[in-house]
Amino acid sequence: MKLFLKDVVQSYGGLRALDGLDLAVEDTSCLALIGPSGGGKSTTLRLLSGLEAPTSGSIVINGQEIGDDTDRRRRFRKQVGIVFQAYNLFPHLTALANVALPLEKVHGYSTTDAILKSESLFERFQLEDHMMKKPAELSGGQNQRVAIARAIAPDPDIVFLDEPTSALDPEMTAEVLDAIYGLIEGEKRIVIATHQMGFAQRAADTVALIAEGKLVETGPSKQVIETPNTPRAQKFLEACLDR
Amino acid sequence: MKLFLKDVVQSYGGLRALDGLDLAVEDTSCLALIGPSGGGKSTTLRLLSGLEAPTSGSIVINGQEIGDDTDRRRRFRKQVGIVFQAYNLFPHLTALANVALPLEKVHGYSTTDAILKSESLFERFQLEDHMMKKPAELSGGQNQRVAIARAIAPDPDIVFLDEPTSALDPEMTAEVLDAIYGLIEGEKRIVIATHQMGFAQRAADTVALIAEGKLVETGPSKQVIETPNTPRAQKFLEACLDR
Amino acid sequence: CSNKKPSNLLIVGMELSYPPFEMTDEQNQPTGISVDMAQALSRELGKDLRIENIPFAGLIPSLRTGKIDLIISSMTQTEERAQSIDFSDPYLDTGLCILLPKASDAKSIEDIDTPGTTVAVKQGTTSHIYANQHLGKVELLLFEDEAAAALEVAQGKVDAFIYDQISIYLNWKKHTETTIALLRPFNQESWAIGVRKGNTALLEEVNSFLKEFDSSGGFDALGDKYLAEEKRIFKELGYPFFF
Amino acid sequence: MSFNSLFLEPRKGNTAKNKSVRKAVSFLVAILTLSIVLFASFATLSYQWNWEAAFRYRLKFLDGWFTTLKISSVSFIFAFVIGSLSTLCSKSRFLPLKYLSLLYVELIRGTPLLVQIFLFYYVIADAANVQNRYVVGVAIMAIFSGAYISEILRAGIESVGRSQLLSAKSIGFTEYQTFRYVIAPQALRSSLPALAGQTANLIKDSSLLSIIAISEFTLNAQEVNAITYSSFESFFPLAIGYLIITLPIMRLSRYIEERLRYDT
Amino acid sequence: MSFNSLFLEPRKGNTAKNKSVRKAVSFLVAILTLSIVLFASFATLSYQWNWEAAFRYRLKFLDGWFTTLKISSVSFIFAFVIGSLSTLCSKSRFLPLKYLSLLYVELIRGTPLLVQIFLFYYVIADAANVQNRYVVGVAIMAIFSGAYISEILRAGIESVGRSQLLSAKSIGFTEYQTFRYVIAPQALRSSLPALAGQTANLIKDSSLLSIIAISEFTLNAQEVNAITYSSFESFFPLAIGYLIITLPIMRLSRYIEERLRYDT
Ligand SMILES: Nc1ncnc2c1ncn2[C@@H]1O[C@H](COP(=O)(O)OP(=O)(O)OP(=O)(O)O)[C@@H](O)[C@H]1O
Ligand SMILES: Nc1ncnc2c1ncn2[C@@H]1O[C@H](COP(=O)(O)OP(=O)(O)OP(=O)(O)O)[C@@H](O)[C@H]1O
Ligand SMILES: [Mg+2]
Ligand SMILES: [Mg+2]
Repeated sequence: MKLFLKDVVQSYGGLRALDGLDLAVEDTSCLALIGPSGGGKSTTLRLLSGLEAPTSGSIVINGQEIGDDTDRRRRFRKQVGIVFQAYNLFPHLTALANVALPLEKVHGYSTTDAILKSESLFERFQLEDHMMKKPAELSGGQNQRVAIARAIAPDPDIVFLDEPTSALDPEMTAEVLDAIYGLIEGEKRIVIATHQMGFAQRAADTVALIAEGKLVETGPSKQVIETPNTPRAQKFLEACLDR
Repeated sequence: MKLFLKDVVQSYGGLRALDGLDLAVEDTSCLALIGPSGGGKSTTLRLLSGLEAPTSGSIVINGQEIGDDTDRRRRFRKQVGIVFQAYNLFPHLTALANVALPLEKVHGYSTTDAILKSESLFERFQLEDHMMKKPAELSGGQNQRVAIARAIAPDPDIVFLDEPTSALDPEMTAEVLDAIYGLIEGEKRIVIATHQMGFAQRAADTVALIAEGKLVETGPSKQVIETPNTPRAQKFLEACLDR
Repeated sequence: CSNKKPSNLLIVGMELSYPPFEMTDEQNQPTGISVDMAQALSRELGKDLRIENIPFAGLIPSLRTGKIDLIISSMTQTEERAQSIDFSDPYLDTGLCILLPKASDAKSIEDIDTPGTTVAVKQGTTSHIYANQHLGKVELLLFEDEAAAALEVAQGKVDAFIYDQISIYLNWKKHTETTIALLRPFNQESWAIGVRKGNTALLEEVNSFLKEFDSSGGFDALGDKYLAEEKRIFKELGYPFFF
Repeated sequence: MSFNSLFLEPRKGNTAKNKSVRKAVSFLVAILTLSIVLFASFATLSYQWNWEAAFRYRLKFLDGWFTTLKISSVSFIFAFVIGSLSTLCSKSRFLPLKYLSLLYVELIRGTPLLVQIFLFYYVIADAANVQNRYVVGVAIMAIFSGAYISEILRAGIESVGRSQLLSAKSIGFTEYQTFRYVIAPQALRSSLPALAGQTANLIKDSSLLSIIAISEFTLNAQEVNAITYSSFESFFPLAIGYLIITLPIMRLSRYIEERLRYDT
Repeated sequence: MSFNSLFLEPRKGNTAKNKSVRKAVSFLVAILTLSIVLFASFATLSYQWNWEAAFRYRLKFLDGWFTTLKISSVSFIFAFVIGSLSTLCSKSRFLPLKYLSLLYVELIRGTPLLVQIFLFYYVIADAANVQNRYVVGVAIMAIFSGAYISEILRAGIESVGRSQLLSAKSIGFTEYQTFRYVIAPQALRSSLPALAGQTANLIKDSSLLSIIAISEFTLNAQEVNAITYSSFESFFPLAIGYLIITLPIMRLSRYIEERLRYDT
């Protein structure tokens, strides 16, 4: 996957969540966005996945401009899967329906196939017993797993994951890591925002550190995490418990 | 702090989130609850903090029964601080008001004092620029930091933290660790549910592993995390990325 | 209930929307023939007068529950009404007339009483009662608002509107281009003052007042004051006039 | 049985067996209280009841009742369609449409139905050469109620959080699908109480159609009242007749509301 | 200027300068459309206008208008109090109180105001020896509207998520504080559109008080109509008179709604 962001600005009211972000990645299977809280990771993911249009600047993925044009963004979104930091499941639907509904309505599965496919994912993430619960009745990690299942169920070309393991225990984190490897093997491409450096290093081949709405450093994951070049990156990674 | 849970059951509809939990901790400054997602950590915290009454069983903290009696639970809750896994900030109030309002209304601060105290906490957690935003306008980590500030602002005797660093970067996680040390020094007591074993080991002196609504293993944190005794605990901790 | 108010007060109920008998002037004060009558009566009885403006349907209940002492509201004496209240001696003779669309060739009430004809009446009035008893073949439409009934005739939506003489005349004047009026009454009826059953003392006082008022030319004076034009026109056309 | 066990609702989770007994007893107490007030009041009135006269006109009541039922149910369907369309227009980016919908909602909600009926029947319908008063009556009630429903639905739609819309976008839903599967079910759930209230209002407001001589329930009751001079004897059947229609609607709405409840 | 730039709402973030021009032009287009329909209809009617007669009775209109304003504003205050109390009772654990509130809401919402006015004025107020018809009128309107407001507030309260209540508990709020600082602001925000609608209804429904001889706006207009034989000439001022009261309320409600908007 080729990513190219040039002078991207995203303003919310007076605040510039992204303040001239430049990022060029030539070829990556899995890119990890790391950086301090409030730095702009989630905002970057929303722009890359075409959910929002940037206030200014250009975003090109695999040669395709994900710009101002609403229709192009909508077509692009059908090929991607997204896990939100706050999960954003539909509160009025059961966990199962949350996953099966898009399969049926957007990707043309028959109802039976949609449910079968969803069920196999629920099994994989050990959610068999919780399929019929509404999101408000699920634990934090269960919600997160449903969100991951919803995102990867339609076999999207690119998956955007916003802190997908923040509520998961080590066992389940390993399971998600496995799922990511599986996706990469299947020629899918992945962008993750994460605070877990160990997870970032294992999952991603490339890392980009974003702080205060700007790119601080980018490069191969091992290099950036273990031997960062810039002082800002060094300071950030010093505190890591799990490096 | 002395904790004593005997045969605690908590049912939601047909499901037993806690299925006869027994836990006795003689003396701890900081107890960490770990375990697989959906195991019952958040439920245990809700019971310990007096937010819910258990379906059956008895819960004693420092010799005080936190039982069926609504009034006793309410009195108890005034002395504790709670950080929810989903933050649960009030969406109609600014970040500042979320922290200052309980200080003013519950703990008798003057409006000025409440705001001053809140502001100093916002500074500590690097939120100075975000005090006037509503929760929906904050990043995941910013929300989490506001929730932590809200919980510790009134200097409660016991603080219950449900995965308080899940959305925080390493730098901020270290800051929260510092805050916890500060609380312990000030004779406060803490219970944390967490998936980050490194964090658990550094913050807590005692660890309890809860799975499928039952206690699996408990003991000093270093011992349980590094050399667990039971097979279930060994299996769970094997997968840790950051041990 | 009737002894709850000072005994030197005479409360008369009327619906102030029946010009020129009961209406209000530009200053929103009650005026009209019945109002003058009531004033003369109260002078005669040596009581203060209060006029209550009550919709026609509310008059009899008000009298029966003692909220008013008398009804002077162009009320026709009927057998049914006489079962609920007592009537004084009649003070005015009139009859029902017909308003027709311009194109109509009906000449009398008999021409109208044919199948398929729609006839408008004002609900609850003697026109309503007459139609119920004598017009068996027509389709009856009930109106609360006489202006609406007149409009229906003007727009050709109904075939006839039956109401008392003066109203038909005045409505015809409003729609001279679209309607014609048959102003010779086809039945005889008379108006009387309503008194609560059992209140025979007042009934006798009212009757003696009416006798004296008539013999002293009071009614003729009222006719000249309020109905000068109508009196003249009716005389020209050879129709009987009220007083 | 103690006072508590009879009159206090058991706490959540407490599966007291006499739950339905409690409910029944308490309900009876409530009804009794109300009845006593009414009876005491009537007792002081020394009113001469005359039920026979009212009973003679039972067919008239029935006729009116059915007319009201028919008119209001047909009106409701159209009102819902009009209301939905207006809500849609109010969300349109084509400004004249948006403002037309705004004007519609505000003018209709802001002015008396009486005036609207008059204007619509004697002016607009007359110009359009629609003569059937029942057709016009249904049209007016639909237009009138539609404005209220439009506002109710708008509020319902706006109560759906932005994160839900983002989520719908993220799974590739089209705007229609987002509406159908995300907005509509949540908006409907939150609009249900207001919708039920509006339906009850529609049924009762249809009584104003008597001004254009539609012989609906209220008009017929008032007619009986006018003929027999027995106000209360015609107003009690009136109240009960309306309750027979409105009560099931309100109960149904509460039931569905309960069924569709979910937490956010 | 192109069609698009005139009539299409600019996308979010687009800070087009001619925003207010667009709004004004589109609003005019909407108003014009409406006016044309009305004028065309009246043109076919060949109605003999008689504005002078109506104008002579301007004091009567004004009197009635003020009466309506006074009665409905006082009623609204009481209705809000009654509605809030009833909502509170409906959440009570003391079952007879709960069912009394339920009965109140359902009986009042389910039966016509006309019947209630009749019953209340001629029976209950009479028994209680309250003779002032304005006092009784205000009481009836407050009781009637209170039932609707109660249901609106109930729905608003129930729209506040369970997690909010847990959160309020966790910071040690008493039940009153939870209500005051958490439930009330959120419930009020979500009830606002329905409350505004109900207020408009209260103002318009107060016209039924004419049955107990309160000379309010509608009655006075109808009297002018009857006296001067000029229906439309009295109904237009009527519509405008009500709009003068209801429009600001609806606009204000939308404004506050916009101001209090927050995402969940
Ligand atoms: N309101 C509810 N209704 C039904 N089931 C519930 C409800 N709340 C919790 N549960 C279930 O109870 C079990 C324990 O949930 P709990 O939130 O305590 O887990 P947890 O250990 O905190 O998990 P996580 O690490 O994922 O947050 C889960 O299986 C969950 O689905
Ligand atoms: N809707 C909004 N309105 C105002 N400010 C916003 C809004 N959304 C985001 N922001 C601000 O933009 C900045 C970047 O937010 P973003 O969510 O991208 O951070 P992040 O890197 O994902 O942080 P975290 O690790 O805490 O999730 C933050 O300061 C945040 O407060
Ligand atoms: Mg984020
Ligand atoms: Mg949890």
